[in-house]
Amino acid sequence: METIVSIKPLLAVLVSLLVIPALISSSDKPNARESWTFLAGIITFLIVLSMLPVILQGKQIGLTLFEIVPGADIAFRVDGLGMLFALVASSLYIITSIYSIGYMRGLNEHGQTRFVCFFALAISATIGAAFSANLLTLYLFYEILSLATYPLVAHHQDERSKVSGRRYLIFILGTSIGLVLPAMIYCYHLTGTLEFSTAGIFADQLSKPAAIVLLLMFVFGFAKAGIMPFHSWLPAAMVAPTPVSALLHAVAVVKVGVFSIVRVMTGVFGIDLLAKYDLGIIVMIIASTTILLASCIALSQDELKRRLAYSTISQLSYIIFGVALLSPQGLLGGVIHIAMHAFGKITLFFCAGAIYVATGKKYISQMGGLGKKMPFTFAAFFIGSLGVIGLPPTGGFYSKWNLILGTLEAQQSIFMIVLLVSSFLNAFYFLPIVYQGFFGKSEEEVDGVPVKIKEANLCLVIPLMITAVISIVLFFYPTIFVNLINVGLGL
Amino acid sequence: MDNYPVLIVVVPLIAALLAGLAVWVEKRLSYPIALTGLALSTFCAVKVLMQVIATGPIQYKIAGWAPPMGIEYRIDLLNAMVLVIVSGIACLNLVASFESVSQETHDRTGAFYSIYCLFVTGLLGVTATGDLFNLYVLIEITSLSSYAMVALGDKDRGPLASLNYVFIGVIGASFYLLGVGYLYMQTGSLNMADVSLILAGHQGSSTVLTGFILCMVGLWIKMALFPLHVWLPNAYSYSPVAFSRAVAPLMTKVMIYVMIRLMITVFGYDYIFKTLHFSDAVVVLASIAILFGGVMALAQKNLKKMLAYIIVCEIGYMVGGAWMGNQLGMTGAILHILNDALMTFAVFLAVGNMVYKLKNVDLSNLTGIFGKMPWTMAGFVIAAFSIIGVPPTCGFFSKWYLIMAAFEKGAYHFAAALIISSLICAVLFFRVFEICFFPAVSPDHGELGHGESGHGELGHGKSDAHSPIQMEEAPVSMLIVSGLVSLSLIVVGLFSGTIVNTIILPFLK
Amino acid sequence: MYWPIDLIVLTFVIFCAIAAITVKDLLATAILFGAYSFMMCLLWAVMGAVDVAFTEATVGAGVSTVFFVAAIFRTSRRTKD
Amino acid sequence: MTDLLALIAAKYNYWLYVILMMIGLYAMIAKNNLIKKLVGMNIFQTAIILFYVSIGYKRDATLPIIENVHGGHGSVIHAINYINPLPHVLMLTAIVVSVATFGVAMALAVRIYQRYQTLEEDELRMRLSEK
Amino acid sequence: MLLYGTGEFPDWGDPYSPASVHLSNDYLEKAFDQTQVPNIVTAVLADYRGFDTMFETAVIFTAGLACFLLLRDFREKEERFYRHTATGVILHVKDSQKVLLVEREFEHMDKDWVPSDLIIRTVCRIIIPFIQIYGLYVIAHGDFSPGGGFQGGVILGSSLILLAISYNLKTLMRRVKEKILGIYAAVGVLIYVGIAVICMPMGGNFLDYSKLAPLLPSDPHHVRALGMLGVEIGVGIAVTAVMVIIYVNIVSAGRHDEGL
Repeated sequence: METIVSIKPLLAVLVSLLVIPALISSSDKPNARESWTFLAGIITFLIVLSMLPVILQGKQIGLTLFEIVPGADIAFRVDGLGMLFALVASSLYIITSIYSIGYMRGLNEHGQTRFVCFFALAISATIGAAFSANLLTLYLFYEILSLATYPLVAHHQDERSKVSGRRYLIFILGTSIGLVLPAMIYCYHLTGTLEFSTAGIFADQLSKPAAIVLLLMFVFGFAKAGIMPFHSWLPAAMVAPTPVSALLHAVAVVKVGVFSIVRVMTGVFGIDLLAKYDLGIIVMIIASTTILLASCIALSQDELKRRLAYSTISQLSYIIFGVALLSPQGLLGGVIHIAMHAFGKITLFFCAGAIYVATGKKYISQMGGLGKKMPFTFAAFFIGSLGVIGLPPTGGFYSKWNLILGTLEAQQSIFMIVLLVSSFLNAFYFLPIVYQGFFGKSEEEVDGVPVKIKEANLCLVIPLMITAVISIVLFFYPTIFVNLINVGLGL
Repeated sequence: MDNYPVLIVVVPLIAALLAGLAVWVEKRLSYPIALTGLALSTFCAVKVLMQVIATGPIQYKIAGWAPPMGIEYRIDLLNAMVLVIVSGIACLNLVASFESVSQETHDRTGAFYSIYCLFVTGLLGVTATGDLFNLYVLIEITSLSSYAMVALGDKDRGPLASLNYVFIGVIGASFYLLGVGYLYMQTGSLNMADVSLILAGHQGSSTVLTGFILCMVGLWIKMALFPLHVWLPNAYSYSPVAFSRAVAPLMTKVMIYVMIRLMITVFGYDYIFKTLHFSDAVVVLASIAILFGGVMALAQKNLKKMLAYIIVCEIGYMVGGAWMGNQLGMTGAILHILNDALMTFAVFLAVGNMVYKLKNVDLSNLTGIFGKMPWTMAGFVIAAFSIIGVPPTCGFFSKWYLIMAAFEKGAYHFAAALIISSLICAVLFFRVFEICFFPAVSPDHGELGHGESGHGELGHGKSDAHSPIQMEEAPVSMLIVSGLVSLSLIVVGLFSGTIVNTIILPFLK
Repeated sequence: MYWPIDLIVLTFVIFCAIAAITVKDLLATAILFGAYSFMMCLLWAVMGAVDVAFTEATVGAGVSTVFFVAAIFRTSRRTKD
Repeated sequence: MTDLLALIAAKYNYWLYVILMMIGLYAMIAKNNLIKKLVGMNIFQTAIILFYVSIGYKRDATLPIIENVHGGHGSVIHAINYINPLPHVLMLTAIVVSVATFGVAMALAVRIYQRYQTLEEDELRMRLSEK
Repeated sequence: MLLYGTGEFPDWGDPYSPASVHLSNDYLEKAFDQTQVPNIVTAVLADYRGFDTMFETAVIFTAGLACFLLLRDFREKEERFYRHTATGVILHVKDSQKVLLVEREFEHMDKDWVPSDLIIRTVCRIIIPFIQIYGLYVIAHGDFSPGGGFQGGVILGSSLILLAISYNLKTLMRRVKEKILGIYAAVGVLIYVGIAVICMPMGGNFLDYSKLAPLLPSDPHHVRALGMLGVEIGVGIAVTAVMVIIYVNIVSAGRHDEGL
């Protein structure tokens, strides 16, 4: 698989980094600022897009920046997997930036400049993580992302955000320094390299117990993936403004965590090694417990965003689960779920934000009858929840379907049950909201009088419509992603 | 003109004397004199480094006597690097500390500059010299000047801290002197190279062993390795900022350099790691030092004290690395000399600016200064990340080497200590950030303080023009320096591979 | 060099040292300390280190004792041990 | 036993310097009064100086000052007849350093006394704690 | 442990112990021919290891500077005592602002003033010059007999201190201004460093006296001796000044007005 040296990956990372000075200098002219953000988003997306055909031809794009230690330098390499992730992230970045304009202005939050700056930083870190060629680079961007997200999580600067910001840091930094770093250095110590390769970097230095320990260190270490018991930062982080929760905590941050785990399993250990020591089963058990528990907890949450957060946790574990199946179908389903879930879940978050902006309501129990007020929002919410549950006609179905096939393929039919059960759970905690929204009675509503439509402002509604539509489209045309995954994992 | 090696040391000395004259003749002259002196010596140091990289070690016979009769300077890659670090940091610090000095030592600034130059002279001489006794004399110059400057700081605690420092410092220096005496007794020479030649003959001798232990203990006292660290926190936290900014990065690092120099050049690997068998014990000691420093730092209420304890913990890193007994460890230790000097300097610069504004840097006193002094905090945050060991700042990479070394040696306790300590540092600094980020009163001036924090290169006055509290930043000279140093942290981090390949590995070969 | 003299001087040195750190009056300490350094310098003279002895005589027995007295004049001669 | 005596006789002033050093160290650690500590410090240093001088000593040799200066340069000099000068040189420097340190320490003591009106460590600690 | 270390020492005074064989012989045998200085200690001190000595002087300078920094304060004392020279009436001025009209009839005096003893004064007046001459001799003659810049300097300094003790501090300070002392201290070291530095443009290494030959009106053999002499003088000046500075600052706690 030949590699083309090109500066594009670097550019993709730098664009949103370089826009930050512009943002700051135009901090007192909001429109200029937002247009800068928007521009950055577009350019990033275009650059990523421009690399797409090359990748689809099964080539790779590589770029080495600094040589730190032999075998572990700061380098980019774009392959199918990274491409997929970068594509999702950058495209959603544009949409979110529109959305956040509406949101932030709608609530006229303070410190918007800081907000957009760190948003841009986080995005560039995400892209960097997607394109990183070895574990060191991945770790680097992972850390930058964690640090850049802190001020976003603690945006409100009140007691609550302080507490949750602290928890966020303790979980993320603690695990990454305490578990990932030593694991990574130990790998380097054993093999002398950290380059990702589909064959894995361990020839045969690794005994089974050591492999288990390392794998667990990685899986738990990338706590952004929200594997239990390192999940509780995510609900806490929901105090952040909704765009943050939407893009970062449904797409960028958490997916970076998952993405890192996928990378490690496929690129560092390699499918064969995992299969040889059948480590997949361990990860699967962990993942499926997370799936079930998180879904159950989600049922009991009344605050909408927290419920979404818990569902996110369980959905993330689907991805890991899929990869852990180690069967082509499973891999396909898992990885593509990155994209599918991203679109579905971001729609849901957008809706939550829109409802909050329009009516100031956070709790599900208050949302009776809102559907009549805000039909578009709730329609989108419906579609999004379908996507997350995994029912046609949404992309979510595609990934779930592949996962189930994967379980059959790997003769793990017990776990199929897990999937089905959790899907039911998902249905249980999403559909009632929609039902209430459309058919339930809200307190201020009087019989007979038709409720007049009072949507949130356009900047909020349009993005969520778009994402909803996309997640439907993905049901019919998942091919691009499929191809990307196939070239990425050499399936 | 091949006199650069000695000029590095002599120019600051002359500057010190002239500044001392200026105290009596024309007070205002002493600052520029000192500044030019240090700048010149930095220039010489850089020249020497270039030359050494180009054409191998330089040997300079003072008074033209061939060693071992006379004293010689032997500059190889290692101490060329340290020379550049020391002179550069000293010079930058002088640039930064014009205001704060005149703020802290009112009517005797001239004398302060003079003694500061003497201090730097001592450090440079220690680094450059190739003669055991000359080393002792220069250590004494350094110590004397630092006693004086420590005492100048806090009106109440300063003198007391300084006097304790005197006692312990004298014990340390005397132990070193005694060790040199034992060596001299066995070898009859004082020149490092010569001694090491002769020592090759007396591996098992108890006298040499005693001398070795004495030298090491003396140096450990001077560098405040864990059980012998008691003097350091008070001495550093009660001294005037302009001085603690210089002493915190330089003093301990230079002592570590001396230790490495003795280990490699004088006694040699074989003696230490083959003949003697307590290197593991030292590594254990180092790990204890790391943990202890971290824990003590957690307990502190005052920012300067906290940093002082962090220095104790950093010393543990380097000693452990040096005694690991493998090339990786030594590489890590040497790289960490550079990185730690830089990052400690950066952090203390930031603290200096805070002190300049707030006088008292108890943690409780720092609420919401992200808004007031964004530049400063930008520098502070980057330095903090580097100390925690977040890539791509340089702290990460030396830690990387050290942990690698620990794995290779199988000294897992050391690796664990490193990891834990960086966790502790993370907790520490994020506690500080929290205090600084969350405003005490109005919820509206955390503004762009954190705005730069993630990426120091863009601090911006305009950035929080719309925040109600206008920023009250330290003087520009301080800001520029701290910005520069913080950037250098990242740059050095990214190029640490090159540094290792061009300077450290060739030296260790 | 006759070892009796040497021995006597040595004993004196140790005696002075111990006395200097045990007496309860700092002024006495100062004087004993001067005596101590003088004995020391005698010892060195015996060992043939004339320069060192000379220096010690001027410094140890002379100037530092004066500093000592001066400091005591400025502080107090009281001590607990 | 006899050989032990011989050992002691051969090295007695090395032993002496150790004893002195211990005295000094004891004073620096155990004494309560700062000035006493200073005295201990000086004893400590002189002990080391004594050690060096003893290194330099040679039996039946004379001072390191060349006689018959006017015997012209040709006159050969037998090192065996002269005491080793190098330790003396070092010790001159050491003495100077010690007196310098002593002076500074004294100045510090005066400063402390000005501030706290006492030189006893425990009292100082009391003052600090009550503030 | 130290005793354990002594275990393997060569016997005390053994002329063949490595310490006294390896290097010292070179010094002993070559020094005189190379430097024309019979006192080998001085030769080694000021020439072979002149670099050490330079820094040793720097240490002294540092000490003086340190004492100045630590103790000196320029504030006026609040309360002053004046004594009417004619009658001997002592009056006590509480605040420093007030100035006496007829300064010359009163003399500013110490709090614990005692009529000083005539004998001491006269004796000191007599012996101080001799002490000073002796100090100068020691400095100048360091090459041939024990002694040298440092010892001589100390002696000179102590003579001045003696002056202060026998009369009182103000007498000394009237004779020797603080400014002068400070300048001397610096200049003394500068002489040393200067001599050392001059050698470099003369084509030699740092401190290489032999290269000074063209500058000095004497046969090249004695150049080194002369160089050392110059150096010693520098040391002497510096040490003298610093000793006095330290003493004055300590005894008067930095006020320079009263004290022993």
